[in-house]
Order: sequence, then C-alpha cells, then structure tokens
Amino acid sequence: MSAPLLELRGLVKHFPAGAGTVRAVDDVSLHVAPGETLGLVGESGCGKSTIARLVMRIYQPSAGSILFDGAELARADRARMQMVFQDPFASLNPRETIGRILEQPLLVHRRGDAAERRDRVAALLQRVGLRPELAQRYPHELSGGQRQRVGIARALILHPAMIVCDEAVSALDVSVRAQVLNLLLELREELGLTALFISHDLAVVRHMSDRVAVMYLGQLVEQADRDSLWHAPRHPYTRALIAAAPRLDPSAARTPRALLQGDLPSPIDPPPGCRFHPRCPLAQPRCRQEAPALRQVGAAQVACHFA
Amino acid sequence: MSASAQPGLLWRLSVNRSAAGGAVLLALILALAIIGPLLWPGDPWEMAAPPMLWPGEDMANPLGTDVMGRDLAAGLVSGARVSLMIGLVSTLIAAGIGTLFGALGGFYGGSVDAVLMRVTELFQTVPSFVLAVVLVAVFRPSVATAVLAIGIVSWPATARLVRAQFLLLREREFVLAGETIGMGTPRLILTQILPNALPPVIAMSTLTIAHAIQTEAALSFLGLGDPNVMSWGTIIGGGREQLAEAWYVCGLPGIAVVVTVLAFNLLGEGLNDALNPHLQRR
Amino acid sequence: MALLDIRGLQTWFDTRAGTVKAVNGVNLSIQPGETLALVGESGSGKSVTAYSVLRLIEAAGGRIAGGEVLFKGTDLLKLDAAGIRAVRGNRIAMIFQEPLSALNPVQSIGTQIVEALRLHRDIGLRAARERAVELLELVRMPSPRERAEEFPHRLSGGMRQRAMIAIALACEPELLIADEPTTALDVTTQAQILALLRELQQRLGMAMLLITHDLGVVAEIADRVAVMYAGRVVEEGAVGALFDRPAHPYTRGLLDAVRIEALPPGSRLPEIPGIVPSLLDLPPGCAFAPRCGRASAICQAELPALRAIGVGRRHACCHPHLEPVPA
Amino acid sequence: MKRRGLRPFVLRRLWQVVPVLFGIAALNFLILQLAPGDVVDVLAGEAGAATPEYMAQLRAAFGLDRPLPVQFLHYLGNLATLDLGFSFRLNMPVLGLIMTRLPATLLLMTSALAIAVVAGSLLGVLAATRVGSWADTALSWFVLLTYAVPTFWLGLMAIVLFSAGLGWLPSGGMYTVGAGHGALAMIGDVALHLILPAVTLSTFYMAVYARLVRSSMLELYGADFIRTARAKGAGEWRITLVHAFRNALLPMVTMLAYQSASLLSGAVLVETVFSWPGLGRLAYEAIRTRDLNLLLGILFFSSVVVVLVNLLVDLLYVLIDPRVDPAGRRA
Repeated sequence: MSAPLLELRGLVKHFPAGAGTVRAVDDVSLHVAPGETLGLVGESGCGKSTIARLVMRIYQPSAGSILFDGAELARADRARMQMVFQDPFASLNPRETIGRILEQPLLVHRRGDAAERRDRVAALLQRVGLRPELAQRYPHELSGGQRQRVGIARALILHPAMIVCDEAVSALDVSVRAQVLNLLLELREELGLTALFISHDLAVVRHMSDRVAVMYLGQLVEQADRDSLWHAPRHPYTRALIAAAPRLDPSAARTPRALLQGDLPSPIDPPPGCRFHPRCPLAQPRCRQEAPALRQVGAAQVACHFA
Repeated sequence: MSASAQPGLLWRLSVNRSAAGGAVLLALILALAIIGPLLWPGDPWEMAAPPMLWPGEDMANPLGTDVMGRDLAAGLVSGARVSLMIGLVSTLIAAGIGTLFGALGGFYGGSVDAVLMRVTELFQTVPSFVLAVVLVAVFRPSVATAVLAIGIVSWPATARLVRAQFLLLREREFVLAGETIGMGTPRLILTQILPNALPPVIAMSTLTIAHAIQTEAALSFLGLGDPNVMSWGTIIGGGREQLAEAWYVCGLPGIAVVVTVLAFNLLGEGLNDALNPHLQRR
Repeated sequence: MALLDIRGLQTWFDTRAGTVKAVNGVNLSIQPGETLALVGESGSGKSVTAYSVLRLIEAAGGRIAGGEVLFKGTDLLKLDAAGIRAVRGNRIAMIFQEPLSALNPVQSIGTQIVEALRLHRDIGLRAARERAVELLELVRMPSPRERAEEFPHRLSGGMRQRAMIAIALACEPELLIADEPTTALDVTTQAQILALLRELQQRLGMAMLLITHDLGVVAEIADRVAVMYAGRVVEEGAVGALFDRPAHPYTRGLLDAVRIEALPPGSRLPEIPGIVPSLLDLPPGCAFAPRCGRASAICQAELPALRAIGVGRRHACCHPHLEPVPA
Repeated sequence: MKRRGLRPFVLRRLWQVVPVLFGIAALNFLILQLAPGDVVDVLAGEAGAATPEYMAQLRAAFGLDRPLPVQFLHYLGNLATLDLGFSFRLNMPVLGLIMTRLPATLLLMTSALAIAVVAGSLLGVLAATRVGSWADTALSWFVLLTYAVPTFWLGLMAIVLFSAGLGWLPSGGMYTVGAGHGALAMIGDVALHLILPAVTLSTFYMAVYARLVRSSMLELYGADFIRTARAKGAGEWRITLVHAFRNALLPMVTMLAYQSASLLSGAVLVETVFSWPGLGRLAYEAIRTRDLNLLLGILFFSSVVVVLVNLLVDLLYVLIDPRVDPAGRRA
C-alpha cells in the first residue's frame, strides 16, 4: 500500500459544554490512501462531522495529530484539500453571485487574471452540469440540486488532491440525490481525487467508498473494505445499523429482526468501558469495565471484545 | 456594499409603506433644517416680538414667541439642525463602538468575547440616561459632550446585535466554506460575514438615531444642553414654567421631536422589513 | 364503506407571486384498519393533503378550494368549528415530524396527554393522570410514571416521539395520520418507532395515513401506497404490486433511485433528469412530462386521468411501464 | 414541577453580581479621573460650597498624592462600606438622601411596570387574535406614536390636559399639603398623585410589551406545538391562553430584565416633570446645583438597584421556563 495522503493519529476533539465536556471525537486513527475514497458512517453525534471540520482545519484538535501527504496538516496548502458541505441553502453566501462565489478561491490563492478566472468559472459550471449564465445569478434563484452542484464546483476549482464530502446529499430529494452522486462519481474518476465521504446512510456510503469506517459516540468501532463490511459486519453496532435501515423489498421488510434497544447516550457523559455496551446484545460484564481496542479480525479492524 | 449585492432593494423599499412614509417625512425635516434659516433669518436667542405671542396671532412670527419674546419658528429650525446633527454623529459613534465590540466578540468568542460581553452588560446595567446626565454634567454641557455622552450610552444594543449576527454567521456553512478555501480573517469578515451582518445593523442604527434625538431633547430639557445652542429640549425646558398659560411653547417643539423620531422609526422599520427577508429565507 | 374518502381535494396557497396549487384534485380512500402510505418528494403536496383532512391547513395559510373529505360518510370540510374540533384528536389523531417542536416546551409530557384526554372524554384529573401513565406504558416509554413528570427537552428524540404517539392515541382514534414520523430521528431510533407504530396499529385496529418521502419506510409498514407528484396522485396500489411493477415512470424512477443497495458499488445510479416543476406554473399536460423519457406529444397536451389497472391499482400515465422491475 | 438546585443558583447568581458592582465602581472612578479639575473639585462641587479647609482635608483623605491604584482601592473601600460621601449643598450624607428618596421611586417604577405589563399583554393578545382588524391597526399606530413621543413631553402634555385643562388630577408632588388625616385618606391622596406619573412612565413600556406579546403570539401561532394542540381538538381560546400566551410570557420576562435600567432612566425624567420626590427629582436638583458627588452617588446606587432587579427577573425566569437548568445553561 502506498503512503497515505491523509492520516489521523489518535485524534481527539473535546468541546466545553456548560457543566461538562462533549467528547465529540475521542482517540480516532484513520488513513486515506491516494486515490482512495474512505466512507465514514454513523448516527448524529458520533463525531463524523467534527472529523470533517478537523481535517478542514475549521477546528483545532484537542490532542493527536493530522498528517497530510506525510507532513503536519497545518503546513499543508489549503488549496489541496476542499470540502462539499451538507446544506445547499446555507453553504453559499446569499449576497454573492454564483460567479463571485466560484471566483473567491481563485482570488484568495491569486490564481490567474480576471479573464482566466472567468473562463475557469464558466468551464467548471459547465462541467458540473450548469449553464455558464448562472454565474450572474444569486444562490436563492437556484434549486437545491443546482446549489449543490455549485458547492461541488467551488470545491474543485483549485484542483485539490482531496475532497471531504460531509452529508453532501442528505438534504436533497431522492430524484436529485442520484444526479449529484453520479456527478461526484464521474468527477472523482476523471480527476483522480482522494475523498473522505461522510454520511449517516450506510447504503450511500457503501456505494461511494472503497473502504468504510463506522463511528459510534466519538470512536471508531469498525473499519473494513466496503464489501466485507456490508456482507460480513463484525461489530454488533455495524450489524444493527444494517438491520435498522429500511428494506425496499416489502416481503423482506416484514420479517422481524433484531433492533437496538434504548437511545443514543449523550456524548457529554459517554458510558464507561465499551461505549456501546448499554445497547449491545452481546454485552458482558467485561464490556462495562474495559474499553476494547481496535484490532484486526479477518479483513476488518473491529473494536469489540467478542467480534 | 454595492447596490447589485441586494437585488431589488430600492424597489422593496419603495413599495414598503413605512419606509416610504419615513423617508418623505425625513426629507421634509431636512429641507426645513436646510432652508429654514433663509425663511426665518436671525438669531433664535434674540427677542423678536412681544413675549407669549400665540401661534397665528402675528404672521411675522407664525408659530408665536416664548416667554422671552423669542421667535419659535426660528427656534424650531435651529433645533432641527441640532437634533439631526447630534442624532447622526452620536449614532455613528455608537454604531462604530458597537460593531467593533460585537464583531470582535462574536468572531473570536472565548475570553475576548467574555470580556467584551461583561463590559457590554455593565453599560446595559447602568441606567443609560442617568449615565448620560452624569457625563454631560461632569464634562460641562456642550454639543460635543452631548454627542459623546449619547454615543457612549447607546452602543450596547448594537454590540449585542452585531455579536449575535456574527455568532450565527460564524457557524454558517458559507463562512466555513470561506475558511476552507483559505480566506484570511480580514477577508472572511469583510466579504463573507459583514455584508450579511450589516443590514439589521443599518436598520437598528436608524432607531438609534431616533433614540439619540429623544435623549438629546431630554438632556436639554433638564438644562444640560449647550448654553449657546437653541435645541428643542431647551425650548421645552424654558416653557415649562408657563405651561398652563402658554402650552404651545412646550407643545410645538415636542411635536417636532415626535415627527422626527417617527420619521426615523418608520424608516428603520421599513429597512428592517426590506433587508431582512433575504437572510431569513436562508 | 371506506373509513376516509378524499374526493377531488384541492388545497391552494395564495401568495404574492400567484396561487400555488399545492394539492390539485387528489382522490384517496382508506379502509378501516389499513395503512396507506402517501409518498412524494418535497413540494409534492403529500403533507398538505394530510393537513387538509383535519383542516389544519387553514392555520398554515392554505385554503381548501374544493373537494370532499368524507369520514364515515360525513364531509369534514362542511363541519363547523365545534364539529371539526370534536373529530380532531378524538376520532382522527395526528403525529408530526419534529417531536421536540411539536410538544409544548413548558408543559410536562403527562399534562399534555391529560389535555388530549380531557378535551374529549368526561374524565377526572386523577383518572386522566393514571390513564396518561398507562398510555406511556403502551408506547413503551421506559419508567413511564417518572417520565410523565418530565418536560420535553429532557427526553431523547425517540422518547419524544413516543410521547407524541401517546398523546395521539389518548382517545383511541380510528385513524392516525403520521406526517414523516421518523424523518427527524436517527436510523436505529427510526427502526424502533416504525416497529412500535406497526405493533400499535395491529393491536388497536386503527387505520393509518402515513406521509413519507422514504420508500424504505413504506415497504416496512404500509399496506397500500399512493405516489404524489406536483399536487396529484400519479400511482396507487398495494405495496407489493406497486414495488414489483411500478407503472408510472416517476414511480419507477423513484424506486430505481433508492435501490442503491442492489447496484454494484461505484456504478452509475439511475437518475431522474431535471428538477421538480414550480407549482406556480405547471405545464398544461402531465406535470412529469418534461422529465420523462417516455413522454410524447399527448403527454404535453393532455392531463392524464387516474385509471384503474386491476384491483386497487391505478395510475395516471399515457405510456405506463407494464413489465415488472428487472430483478 | 421539579426544580433542582434553586438555592445554589441564587447563590451563584449573587456571586456573579460582584464583578458587575466592581465594574460600576470602576466606571464611576474613571469618570472622576477624567473630569476637569481634580477629584476633590468634582466631589465638593465647584461653587465653593465646601470650605477650603475641608477640601484640603478631603484631598489628604483621598490620598491624591498617592498612585492611582491606591486611590482606586480607597474609593472601592468607601463604596463597599456604602460611604457615598457628603452632599455639601443639602448638607446631608449622600446615602441618607438617596434612602429617603428611594421608596417614592420604587413605588413609581413598580406601578408603572404593573400597568405596562397588564395593559400591554391585554393589548398584545387582543391584536394577535384579530390580526388585520381595526383594533390591530389602531394598536400598531399607538405603538408607533408612543415610540416617538418623549416621555417627559408626554408628561407635560398630560399636565396641560388633565390638571390645567380638566382639573381632574394634581399636576405634581406626592401629597396634598395639609391634607391627609388617617392612613386611608393618605393612601388615597398618594394614589391620586401617582396616576399621572405612573401612566406617563408606563406608556412607552406598554407599547413595547403590546408589540412584543403580539409578535411572539403570532410567531407561536405558527409553532409546531400549537399545531399539535389544534390537532388534539383544542379550541382557539384554549390555544391562545394555555399554549400561546404562556409561552409568550418568556420573551416578556427577558425584556423586563433589559428594561429595568431604562425604566429607571425614564423615572428620572417623569419625576422631574411631576415633582415626584424620588431619586430622579433628586438627580434634577443635583444637576441644578452642580452637586456632582450626589449625582455620582445616584448613578452608583441606581445601577445597584438595576442589578438587584435583574437578579429577581432571572429568578422569575427560572421559575417559569422549565428549559432553564438552574445548575447550568439553557438546555
């Protein structure tokens, strides 16, 4: 395997919250190889978006380190790593035209003269499936799908080596979602991008990724290539996630299946030992005391005593 | 902010009844303040006619005279200039301090924010008018002290608004996007946050002007006006003793204050309506 | 006789830009004890249809411009204010998408259930409180007696939705309208709530109108399904039949777009081109025609009516798919 | 209702008052330092009311030859022992003067506030339930006009109309001289004198609350939980009072905290107009005689009153909003 493009080492991010501390990300180590797409999946509050923001340097880590291309992330050129945001309504400045929004990254990084920038914006708009005339429009004049295409164009205009997609399609309607996913697939292929693809939807993550990492309450519980994870999930939480996803086949959907009991605990005061133990069907007394480390089991890395 | 950044703002303002009404009223008051001295030349402090002449009694002094026989029309015109000037300048000071404090606190958060917020809270705890009274009294009444005192007591509301806007916008995805494409802090604030944070501040500033004009009138009413300047509050304060016999001496300048403040309030509300939906619609 | 029979319902919103015909001639019926899912994307009119049944749409700025909503033969649209209030929460109850905002923040869960009971039943406060605890038990709220005293913000998302369901079930309604009941919840909680709804519906024998954008939820819980597009029902049928043989190209497109698991990872997804049309100016013919690969001249000219193709199966398309979905 | 840890909340909130008081003291000290002339000139008043010997003594006592921090500590010490100095004009300790005037001001403020809250809520609810009606339009004009009318001028015009013109109500003061035998007669007399100033002071706040209640009610009518209440079959009155108004009270209480300071400011002007013998009137007298020490004392003391009022409002908020966790921040 080649040297990773992105590497997280023992990454920790805590936020002070009133009386306690939100342990948003607690000791996560990950790596993404060049050209690879790593999917990151989990429910709300599992820390996946915090990881995206740490990688994009919106947050500073509380502990641990992030390496980009073998060097400290802080020294990396920001242009090499770009992000596609979740909410196509909130991610574009309402007071700038689409053209201006797309031009901003070029201005910041002093790329090209006015004419070159204009051409680049027009070409990219076309590439993401939008008419170049849209450059004169304001975000509120566009549909959700069009806005998300603009968001993708903005992420690509600096020719990044890597993109981070944080719930990039979860705010879109089903019929538009497929369009945007296809666009992402095409562009990734065409530009040889490395990607971190984050979503709560395991099916989407599996479709888009080479490898998948599953998070629960700020920690990694399982990591494997997409097919082993999908067909032979090892961690009880991964299994529960797969079981909980609604089936599209009405006859299969009616068969009873094991559902997780209880609710997601608060990340302010996570359970001791294995954080999943209060909801885990396999939990033993040991799980209450001892946090399982991530270990290699077959093709997967799993953090469970009984996997 | 360029006009093109707000599509249809002027249109929205013109169809907004309160904004249009406020603008018309304001234009009238401004016109009066500018051309008034041509219509009623002479010193508003000078005795022009017999004292306590009722309005309409003598067309040479259409609005009558006060206890000292000073022409009320000339006084009102002078008051308009003073009120508008003090209102505008003190609001500029307040908006400046408020925006700076609010922006710094909202953008940086943490201890910077904590310190600035404590200061803001302090200024909101101290009764602002009493503070203005003390400042003017200690530093001697003059136009300059009035402007400064009103400015100093008026900024907290703006600071809170700007801070709230910054806190909100700071977490918005388009601002984060600006950060991820590598924008420096000044560019981030100037191109991404401020254009979105300012509209409500502008709307609020018109309300601040209105409040400043009221405060100035109250200060002069208490006898803390510039002794060399005839302002509306001064006339009201002077007419108090003869309130029962000649209420118009207090009444007319009061109406002038009401109309001016009303004009700014209407304009501010109109601006608020016209500027806000853009952001609220997301 | 159908429990609920919606005939030619039209619900419009008057805006400055013109009249938005959010629901434009919808026909639906629900049998006692049956679950009908109403599916569509945002702006399809599915929620507006649901809110029109209890006439809650008027408070949201909408206007019911035509049609009938027959509940056991009574037209709900013709009832006076007291009449419709006697139906709301009593014979037809409703649950919503965002359980946190749908619960009054300054009242305890118990108080809110008691209110629902006492609005329609002649029951003392003490008895109502007891009943509230029983209802919380029914929706499997952990330690119900303690939870009844809690305020909504102290509960988790799943517990809040359980509390909402308890409120809705207080008067044992014959019909439960559920507007996207699981959309705001996490995947694992979503599965719990769906299982609970299915179980309660069977146990209490009530009918359910389920509004959702998620075809997976439909497959899990519905008996029949109606698909809406741009304010109209474009296809309707039993869940199994409709999922196996979607006739309308839009239904087929929707199903294809979400059958992501069946495709080889990384392959191109089937997509529906274009965007949902504006409800302000709909094309004269079939609203889906501009995005439809099978559209012909007739589609642009003529609005296709819902036509029956077998028992309980209807579609509104001039060029329907007749072959089953390839496995 | 389960309220945990109310006592620690009060204690913590009391503790938070300390830095605010320190800030107020610092502000006063700053004004003194920046004032023209030295501190003693300012404190004793310029017009030579104090004897030169006393001024010299004061200079020594203030330690004006000593470094600023020491002077500040000294100043803090005085304030901490509630020693606000001496008014040479009125020949009384400042604290004593303030204390004799405080009850009148508190009476005026609380009556005005009560009128404003009750009438404002009623008007606001009325307007919200009849949006677009003539009553709603009339209220919006009332609000607009009231926002524009300076309180002191409103008071003057009220005197013109109700005292000078109609002769219904006394034009000023708190008691009728020579009248007042028996407690009941005295209360009646004070109440009669109170009407004009209290209503005058309340008008602005009445408008503020009416507008606030109206807009929060309208916002709440669109809230999801109101929709739930409708779906339960609740009637419009029940929805308005039990669900909407109860929640509309929350922003009103928040507003109350912000306005306690402004209410005191307003009281200064209203008392001046109506010769109401409270702190405001005292401040006016201090301005007239350039008794700056007294003025600074009033500034310090009225700030303290605001701090205490805000403390009460915070407590009230915790009691009416279950989402506020007394142990921490708002959930």
